[in-house]
Amino acid sequence: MAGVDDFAQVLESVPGGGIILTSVDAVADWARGHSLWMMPMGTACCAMELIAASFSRFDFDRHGSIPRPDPRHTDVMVVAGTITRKMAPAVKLLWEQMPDPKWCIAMGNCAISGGIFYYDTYSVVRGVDEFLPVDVYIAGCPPRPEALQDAVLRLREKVRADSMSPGRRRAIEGVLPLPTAGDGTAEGGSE
Amino acid sequence: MSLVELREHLCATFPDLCPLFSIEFGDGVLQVGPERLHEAMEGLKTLGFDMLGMVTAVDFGEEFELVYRLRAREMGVAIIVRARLPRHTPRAASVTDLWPAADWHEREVYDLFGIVFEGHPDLRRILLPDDWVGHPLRKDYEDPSIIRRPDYR
Amino acid sequence: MSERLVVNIGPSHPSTHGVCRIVVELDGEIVTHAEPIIGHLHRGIEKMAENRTYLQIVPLTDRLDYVGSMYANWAYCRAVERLAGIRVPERAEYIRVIVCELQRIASHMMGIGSAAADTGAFTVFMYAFEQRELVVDLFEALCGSRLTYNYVRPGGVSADLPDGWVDRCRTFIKGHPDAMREIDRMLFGNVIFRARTKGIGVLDAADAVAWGASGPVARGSGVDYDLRRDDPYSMYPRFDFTVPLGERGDSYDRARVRLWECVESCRIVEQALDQLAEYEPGVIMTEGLPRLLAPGRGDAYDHIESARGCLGVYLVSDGGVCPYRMKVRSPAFSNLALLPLLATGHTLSDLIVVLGSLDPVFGEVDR
Amino acid sequence: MSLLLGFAYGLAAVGLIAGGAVIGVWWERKVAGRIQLRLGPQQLGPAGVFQMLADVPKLLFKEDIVPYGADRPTFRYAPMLVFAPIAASVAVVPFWAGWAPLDSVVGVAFFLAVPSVAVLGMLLSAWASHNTLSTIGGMRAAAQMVSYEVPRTLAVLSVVVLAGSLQPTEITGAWRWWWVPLTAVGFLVYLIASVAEMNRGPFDLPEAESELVAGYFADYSGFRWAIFMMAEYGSMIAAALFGTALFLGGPAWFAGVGGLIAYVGVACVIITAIMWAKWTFPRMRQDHLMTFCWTVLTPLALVQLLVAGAVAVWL
Repeated sequence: MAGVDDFAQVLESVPGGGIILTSVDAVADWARGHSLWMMPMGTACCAMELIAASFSRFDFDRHGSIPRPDPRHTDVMVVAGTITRKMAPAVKLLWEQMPDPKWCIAMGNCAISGGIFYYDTYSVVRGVDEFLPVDVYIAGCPPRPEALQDAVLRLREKVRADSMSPGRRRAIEGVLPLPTAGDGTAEGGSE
Repeated sequence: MSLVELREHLCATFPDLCPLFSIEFGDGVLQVGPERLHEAMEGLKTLGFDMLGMVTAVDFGEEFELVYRLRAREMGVAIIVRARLPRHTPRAASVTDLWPAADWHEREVYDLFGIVFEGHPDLRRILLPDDWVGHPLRKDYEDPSIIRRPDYR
Repeated sequence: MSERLVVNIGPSHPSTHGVCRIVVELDGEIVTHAEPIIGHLHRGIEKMAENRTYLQIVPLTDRLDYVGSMYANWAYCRAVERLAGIRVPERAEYIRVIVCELQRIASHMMGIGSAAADTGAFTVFMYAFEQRELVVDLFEALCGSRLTYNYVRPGGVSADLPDGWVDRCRTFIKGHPDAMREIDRMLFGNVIFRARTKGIGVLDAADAVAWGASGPVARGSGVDYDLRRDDPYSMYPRFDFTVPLGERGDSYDRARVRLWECVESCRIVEQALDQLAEYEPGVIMTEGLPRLLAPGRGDAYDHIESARGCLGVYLVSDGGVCPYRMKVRSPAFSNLALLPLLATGHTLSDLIVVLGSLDPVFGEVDR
Repeated sequence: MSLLLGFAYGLAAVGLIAGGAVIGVWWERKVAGRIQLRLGPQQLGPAGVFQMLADVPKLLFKEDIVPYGADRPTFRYAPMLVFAPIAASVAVVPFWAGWAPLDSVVGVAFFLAVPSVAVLGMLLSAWASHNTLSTIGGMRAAAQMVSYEVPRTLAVLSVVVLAGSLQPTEITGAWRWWWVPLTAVGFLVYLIASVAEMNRGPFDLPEAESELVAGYFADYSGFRWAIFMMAEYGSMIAAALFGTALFLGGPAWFAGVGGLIAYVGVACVIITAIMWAKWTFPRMRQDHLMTFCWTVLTPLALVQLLVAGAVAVWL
């Protein structure tokens, strides 16, 4: 996305370029946020809930998200399940096959940290964030389909805060601040 | 057929296997040496044990124990066959010629324990990647990536 | 002979039902060789079990066969009970039978549904999954979890049936056979589906036995073998049920056997619910079990008929609080080994159908 | 002047197909949802009608990937080769009684011949992707589309014989109500063959989701993939409009705007039926597909042609 960044920088320096940037950002972010197509990277138990989330009962299509098996047509990879050392290269390859801009949801404890398979095992990658940039983490073993839908709505907030120009990227609203060092408690979140 | 009847049947057909047979935890068990494993399995197959349920191994330090579980559908009885292999030469005869089902099971045992099955048509790793070093289910398997669990119990 | 085309399917593919890689050699569209490469979900559960207490392993078994978690729970618990000599209260046994037969329905819904989706009938998958959701609702009411139940424990079950659960279950059992008939008409009566599955991947009975196939895969080939009847365990001798059998052993029969097993499961659950009413509520766990089970030295194998076949657990104890070795004999592993045999000579499309009819769950294949 | 007019028609055709595809995708998602006990898009606009307004800009803003090993120019321009013939084929559709954008005397031949060029685009895109699954998809597409041309053409010929003309406007002008029962079989064959031509419904083997992931366009991302989707929906729209006009008389029912509305309405019903079939039936297999074409559809179309010819001679 280097070309886009350079272009955005040039636009920033041109009088009136900011207006163009803002409006293009608004359209692009709105469109991307409402059309998050999923690459269902279901490997283990969480895949069942991933399937359930897009099926009749929970119906992901309501939010404009549909699962597409082809990585080239998708925007967000939902890593649902344990990633083993044998599987990791394939996941990475599929991630690289997805066109930018793309996002990643780590669904379930296995994808976050290895979860129940953290200790004593020799073949599990402890968290998909060891090799993929994860945007949203969903805890649970497995998380409920509603949690996955909430994750997509949270991701939409993150997408909305994005911009072509690095200087215009906004902080994401409505997210709990990380606890600071030395301070035992998190300062109350905005929610 | 009960296990006692099975013992009688076995002793009548293969008298030399008779002393190796015992009954533990409600299972018929046949303990054979690795050199007689294939012969015993062949005998059991002619006896009517037509289904090979599983092949696995246990690491007992100096020795590996191969465990086969066979089932005879007609007789309605099952038997566990055990064979102890020395750790330094973990080799046994493959039973893929008797039960094709053994194919993947023996590959799995080879993969996880490093026991070589002689006569297996295609003995490769099955669960782990081909370039994996070591055999994880051995008790002395060391891997720097393993994080030992604190003793919570 | 023309030049061969080697096609790699998976490990992430919409119809490999998980993470299976199949390297297929094609002559035109005809599969000349197919090699499943498994192990992409090998999580080392058997190694982990060596460092867990007997009770701590139960959640691990949930993750084995994630489409039917109750089975792995139960098979493991039976092995522990055999090893430690635990007698389970009859009410708990009845509850186990009920949840496992419901689990069979849930699992077969996934099996039939994904077999349908493999042929492109995605709507049938949705209809089948809706039935699965109803079962999952029941389980959620029972133990609070939709997928990984951790419900069957060594010595009994973790909780008694909640109030009103029996009535909800009866409502489901009443409606389910009709839903199955609808799927039977919609999918199995469809001329395209019949053409796609009949005569595809024929497994004859001798091969099924020799390759250690079990469950609907073996029964689809006419192997009249069901552990519930032929090696009766738990309360199964007290129920009246039939074992559906296929005739030709093709993909169609394998899928259809699953359908009728669901209807039979409904019958079993109904009888179990009737007989359960005679038992006093609350007695669901063996009295006086120690917090840390430490069975004596020895080994034990026990198995149950899971939705995929004969699911066995082999435990070796050295007298400690953790098992010395745990081995899971997974039916899907043995069934999947049949794929090269069944798919060779058919087209690439048929390979997918055959794989779907074997209904593997890779958590269980790879463990 | 005529060049300018042609340019305007071209823009209008692309606009019609793009707009039709946008509405069609939304409608398909709603129809599929209704069939599958769910709701479909809900959030943007009433019943999610503006869902595609989000999807299309998103696809436009996506990265345009040309995979390593792909033949770059071929890969880039193959989608155009799929889309352009299908957009061109709309030109001969008689929208108004006695009027079509391109009122050619060989309009029927034009409609049947030009979209077949799309198969070249599919083959090229499949080959250029440098991907085994794509290649298989492209081969299947070629085999299927070339074969189904035959019953489709024969079915259309029955109407041509009845009207005694290859000009779509003349055919609709000559249309009589008793053609409907007479050419019912032909219409069915035409519809089935058209569905196979557009790689949809039970005949979506070239893109078989459960086998080839997405077939010949598996490696296309962003807008190039959207062009393939537009071509698919465009071909559906064109086939429905043309079939309604030729077999059902379409614009000949009423004069004026009412006629146009009724005509397009019936075409929409046919499109919905095509979607309905897609979400109900399993996918066929390649050899069954070919057998079905050559042993069922082609003989049926031939019989239909004979009957229509006999009636035409008898009149």
